[in-house]
Amino acid sequence: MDCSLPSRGEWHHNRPMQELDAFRHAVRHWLEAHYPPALRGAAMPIGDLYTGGRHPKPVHPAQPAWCAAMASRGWTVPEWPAKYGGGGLSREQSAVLREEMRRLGAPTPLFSFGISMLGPVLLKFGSEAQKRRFLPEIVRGDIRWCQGYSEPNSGSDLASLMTRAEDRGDHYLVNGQKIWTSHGDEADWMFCLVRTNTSVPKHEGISFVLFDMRTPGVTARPIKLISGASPFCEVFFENVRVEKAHRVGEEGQGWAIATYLLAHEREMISGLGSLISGTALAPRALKIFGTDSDGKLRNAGLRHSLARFELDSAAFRITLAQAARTRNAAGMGAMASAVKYFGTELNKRRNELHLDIEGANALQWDARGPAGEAWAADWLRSKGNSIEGGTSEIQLNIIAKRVLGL
Amino acid sequence: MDCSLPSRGEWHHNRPMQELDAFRHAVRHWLEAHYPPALRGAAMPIGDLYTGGRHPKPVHPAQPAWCAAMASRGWTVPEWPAKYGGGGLSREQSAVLREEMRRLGAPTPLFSFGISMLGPVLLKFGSEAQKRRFLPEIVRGDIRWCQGYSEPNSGSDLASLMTRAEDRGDHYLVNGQKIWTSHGDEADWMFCLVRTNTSVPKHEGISFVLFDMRTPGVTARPIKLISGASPFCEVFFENVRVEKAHRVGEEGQGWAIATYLLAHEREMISGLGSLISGTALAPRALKIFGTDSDGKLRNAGLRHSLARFELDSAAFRITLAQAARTRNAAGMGAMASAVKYFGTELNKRRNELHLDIEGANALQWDARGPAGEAWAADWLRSKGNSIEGGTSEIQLNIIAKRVLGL
Amino acid sequence: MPLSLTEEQEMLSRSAAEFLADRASLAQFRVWRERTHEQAFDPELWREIVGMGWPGIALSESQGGAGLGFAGLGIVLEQLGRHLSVTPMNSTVLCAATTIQLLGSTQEQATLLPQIIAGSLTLSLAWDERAHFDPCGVATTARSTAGGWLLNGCKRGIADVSSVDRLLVVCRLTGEAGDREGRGVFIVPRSTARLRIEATPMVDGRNCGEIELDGVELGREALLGGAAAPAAALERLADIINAGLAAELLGISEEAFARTLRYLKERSQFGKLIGSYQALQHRAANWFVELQLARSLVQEALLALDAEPGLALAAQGPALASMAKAKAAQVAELATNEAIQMHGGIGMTDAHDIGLYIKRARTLEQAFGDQSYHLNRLASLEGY
Amino acid sequence: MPLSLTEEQEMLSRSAAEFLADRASLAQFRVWRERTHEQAFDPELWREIVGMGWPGIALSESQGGAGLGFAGLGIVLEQLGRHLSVTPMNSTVLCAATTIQLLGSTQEQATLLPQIIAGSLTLSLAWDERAHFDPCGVATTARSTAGGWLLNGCKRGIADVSSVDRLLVVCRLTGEAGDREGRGVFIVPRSTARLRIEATPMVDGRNCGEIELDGVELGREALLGGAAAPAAALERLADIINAGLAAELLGISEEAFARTLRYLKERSQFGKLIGSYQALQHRAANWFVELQLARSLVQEALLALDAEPGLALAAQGPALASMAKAKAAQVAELATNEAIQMHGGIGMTDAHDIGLYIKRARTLEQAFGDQSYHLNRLASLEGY
Repeated sequence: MDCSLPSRGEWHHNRPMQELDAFRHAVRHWLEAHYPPALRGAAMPIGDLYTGGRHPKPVHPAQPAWCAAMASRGWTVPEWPAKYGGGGLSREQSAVLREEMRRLGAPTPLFSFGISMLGPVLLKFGSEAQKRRFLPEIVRGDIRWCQGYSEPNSGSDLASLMTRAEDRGDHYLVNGQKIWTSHGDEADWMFCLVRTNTSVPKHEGISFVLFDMRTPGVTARPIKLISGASPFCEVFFENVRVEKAHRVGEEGQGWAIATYLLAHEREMISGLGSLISGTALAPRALKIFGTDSDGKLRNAGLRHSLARFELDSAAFRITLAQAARTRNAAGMGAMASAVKYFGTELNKRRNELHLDIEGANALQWDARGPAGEAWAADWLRSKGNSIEGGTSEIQLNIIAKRVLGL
Repeated sequence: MDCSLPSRGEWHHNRPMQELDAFRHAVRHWLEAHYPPALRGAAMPIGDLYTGGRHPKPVHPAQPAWCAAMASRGWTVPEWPAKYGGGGLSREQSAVLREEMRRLGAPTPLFSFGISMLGPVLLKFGSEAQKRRFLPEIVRGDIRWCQGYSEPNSGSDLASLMTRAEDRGDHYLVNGQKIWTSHGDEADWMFCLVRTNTSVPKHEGISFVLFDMRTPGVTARPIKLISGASPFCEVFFENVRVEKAHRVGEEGQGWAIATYLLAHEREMISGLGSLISGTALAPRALKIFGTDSDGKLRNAGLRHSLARFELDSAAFRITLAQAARTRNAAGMGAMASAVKYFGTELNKRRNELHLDIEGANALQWDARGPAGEAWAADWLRSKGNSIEGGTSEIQLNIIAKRVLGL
Repeated sequence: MPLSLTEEQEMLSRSAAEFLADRASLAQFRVWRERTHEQAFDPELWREIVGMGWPGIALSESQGGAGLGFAGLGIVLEQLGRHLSVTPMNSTVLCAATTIQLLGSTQEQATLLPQIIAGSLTLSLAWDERAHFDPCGVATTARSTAGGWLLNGCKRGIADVSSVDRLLVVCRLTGEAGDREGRGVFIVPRSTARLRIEATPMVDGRNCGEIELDGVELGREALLGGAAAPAAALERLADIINAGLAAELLGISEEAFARTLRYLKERSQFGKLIGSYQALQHRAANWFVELQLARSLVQEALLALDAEPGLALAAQGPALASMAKAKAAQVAELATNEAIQMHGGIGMTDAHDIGLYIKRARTLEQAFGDQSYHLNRLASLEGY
Repeated sequence: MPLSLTEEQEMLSRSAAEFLADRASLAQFRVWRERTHEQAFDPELWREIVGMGWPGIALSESQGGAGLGFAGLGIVLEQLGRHLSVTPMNSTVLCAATTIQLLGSTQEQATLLPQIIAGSLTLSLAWDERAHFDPCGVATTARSTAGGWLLNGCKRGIADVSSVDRLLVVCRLTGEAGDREGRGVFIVPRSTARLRIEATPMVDGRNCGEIELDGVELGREALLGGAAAPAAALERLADIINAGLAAELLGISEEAFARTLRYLKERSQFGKLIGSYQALQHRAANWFVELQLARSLVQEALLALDAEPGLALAAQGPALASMAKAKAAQVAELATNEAIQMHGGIGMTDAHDIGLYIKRARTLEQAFGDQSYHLNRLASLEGY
């Protein structure tokens, strides 16, 4: 047994970055030239990011120009191949770009399911024709995509989906219904799981298809949530014609594609960091309860809960950062479920704690926080975090089975 | 629909007790004459109660006399039939006796598995000969009984027990092993579940037998717990001869008897009230942390946890009292599991809270509280509460299945 | 297992449940919440409730009531919680009638209580001034003038404010905000000059608003009981209100549980009923146990508040009231969160009823002190 | 997934694990705990550890150490936690060497640290005087006399007190108990006159005792650094110790988890492995997640304490140290309780190893501040 101590070596995880300095310099220069002055200093919560599409609704007027500038260099998707419009950057260069954007406070120029979900699928499973057609549109944000996965009787048990795609030679005829389609009423195209074969086990009869939401027979109906907002839709299909050329991968390969996407959760994970954002709690608590003669928050029970929450938030942020550093390593799948589970539960806790602080004021239907946050609506919306994108129960199942081997 | 209000009537649950007054008077008189002065005012934790047996070890010298006096009237088991030595009291009279004992601070004169477990079984399933032989011994505390149920591979899944009882005509030959036998090294006789038939489903091949612990082939070996104490034994059987006359009920009826006993949990439930006793927490906390200028406990987080604990303790005590009032009603089985589950979890919480208060002092192996409590040992022992007598998991299963119908 | 101990109580519970299921169900709530900005409750429904004698349920027979005590009132409030019924039982009966009962002179009681019982008078109690309950933190002043009283200040969190006939306003007669002594309760008709009333729509679909008293002039008789209210009477008032709110919270938790349990037996995923999954079974079983505990405390608190003053149980009233409210609120939080989570996506939709309970639960918790407030009070009552 | 970020750290972790499994396993602990009254640790084992260079692991190369920082020391402490190994790494290295490093003069460091590295000197830090950590609550006095110092007072909770060569005693030079300033650390050999040492057996099978200083006379050189210790240096000392204890707690939680996970895959009830029951699966999965979170905080705290003073990460050291200790203690409570519960009856027996972890976990939590202490400190550091 070798019990000697290791030499100092590369003990800390800071990697030498000298070779990237030239790149960093160029990026910084370009960003300073192209990042619109109008966007500087504006708070940009995740819901205000630019989503593109045929009928874009920018929250800030300068967003489309910022997106177009970044897209012209492929930097809306820095690591995608240049031949499909991507930035063609290495992982290290991409990290430099993100760092430089953060330095300027520049938000993501384009936030879309096309980038985070469909793109990776097309890159891996798409035909060359599909890549050439759809990827550049995604890079530029011309087309806004939505996801047709869940159905009323297939939530956690997604593979039991029943939307039928009947073979009609060169096309399918699709009938059925999807639910929980994010922004289904605003999206331009859908990537969708459909059942192309009912005579094989449920996981094997599913295919992954793409179609325009304007295709006759497609109807999207917004679902009103308890928070009052309608971010999701039910989408109905009545004899919808889908070209076979728009099927990604082989017939019956849909489940493998969906599973691949779930594992390719990098974007989702970095998105989770924003989950636990919102009204900063301690300053509000101090404002409302004041301090005692020792300078301690006057509500002692709340002080204790706040400290516990802060500690868990810090643990969560650090875990996320570490996960991002090791994102391509083997343990990543486990971390995705762990992070999804804990982050969403933490955000629910954050919102309940916020209610404890604001009291009845946060229960006014129209209550607004100092930065314009919709207090009651945000609290109610948070309850869905541990349901959408795989319930907490499903995440715990995944951890137990795939990570712990139970 | 009748929507009128009910008349005042018997709105509260206090029952008129006039008819019991004469009985109460006589009881009070007798108790004052016979309750030993030496026992008055002595604290009597559950572990110090008199347990009888061939070689009794009274903690207080006056205990045997107190037991004998009560047994002479059958009041060690007030509601058992007089012809087997019991008190022959009605439920109301029995309640009066308990109240009068409580008024004097008189402890239970005899605490035994004979009373709480075997007696009810014999009364329901025993032959007349068995009743006449064993019940009076139990009433007087002549014989101390232990329970042979669990086996190393049959804990929660009790019905999978493997201790074999081979049919040898007028007797069985028993081979196997029991575990978690409370005071198996001090008890005189055992009531025991054995497998008399291996060719039928597991629940159907079990019988309920009685034998003397001095029978050749019986060996009891104490199990040392993490708390340092050894309240349980492993008991080994090597060709132990058990008379068929000492089988209770029919061959194969053992599981039904065991189940009956689990449902007959009245004593167990009232015993649970003592679960959450021990060092009073708030006075200790005040002594150790002191108060601030507002008179509040200086450790605010602890203050909050204490209040939550007190609230749950009160809820538990009230629930127990209500359960005792409705003990023969239908809902009782559910309450037994609910009360066992919550009471044991609560006691674990109580002990952790106590550690938080005493700090490192309670972690000295020999630490003693003001009333002689063994702090560290009690804390460690509490961890077993939610395991013995049916784990918390089993109680939750029972509630889910039998009460909630899941 | 509803909040009842005797056959009579069970009968009351059953008849209340039947009436509300028929006349004040969730479907009716959904219709009502669209209109609630203008009117706090449906006067037709209220007339029927008055016809059943509910406003006098806790009052003694000599006061024209049914003599069923707060235990009786609690049973009805629990059912109002289960059905999310919108009525002024909370504002007018639990809060206002109790205030009059505790603080009013014999004369005032004889005048006002029969009007409440007859349904001809609705009231609401205006106590809070900030986002959190602070019973002594009354800064609204009542100054004695030649002709009577002059009131200045703001009040908020006033239930049913858009519809009640009069307001009972807690004011400061002497001392300053934070003092236990020196508070008095004034009866202020809604049409009073210099009284501004503003209703705020709340998440629970009710309105619960603010008033501003900008030099409101009242006659000498406007002060309930003719003098400052004894601090102990105001504490008892808050205790009774909190025990009542705890009963309504309990009803919410029980209904959320019953509906979720039903859903667990209906909904399948992966080819099995979701209620057959052990992880959900254990959570449901724990929830059931917590419900029992909350019920025990609510029941005991109501009995203690009904108990004769000399009895040991009565002395525990304050601690039990805070325990009941804190526990009922904690269990309601558990219940309403678990209800949505176990329903999954459908539980997040406005169209499904299960999402309505969480909204009402939190407004009830916040009224007259949340968990944190009552745990703090409990610790103080117990001397630590 | 052990507490390591780089390949070198993983190598250190692996080699420490291998060594301890061979030389300081639970079986060896069981033998040792019977004798621990007299001697706090096995000198033979300690010699071997010294041979591997662990006492100097956190010290810089210029001080004769390995220069692996507190992150390196944490990796070893984590493994000591996993194996419940009894060594003076905690008393002599984590506490005492760090004290000397932070407070000692160049001369003292040059004299004492090499002795520690060489294994010829063991020490323990005597700071606490009551049952709970209270860093400023030092009442033990050191009065300056003609020839040196006169010490009076009592100290408790001193690790390995029955065996160490010298004690580092925190005394009050000026002011009174509770003051941040005016504390100094004295080096007191165990053979000093008027020093009474009493070892107390603890639940974790170690000893951890008290000393009484009844007019102990020391030379002028006995005061470490020759002056009162800066309050900030004492705070940093406690931070480092707490981060180290958190690493040991993490090791306990991880080992309890690993063993329980194994048991879930071995033990059957009702014809199925108990690990196939979903309720236990979900609890195990949640436990796994909590372990990850604790690991993140412990790792970050150690990195922050190693960071160059000017860096942003270094400024977060105090908050991270308290977060790491509080979280590690909370997770260890979860882990050790769940470990026993999931093992069932066998987990309650002294013969089974799983019951040993809970005992060590609680003594580590209590040393230098429990969860409550560190949450309170965190809130104060964050200004609320």
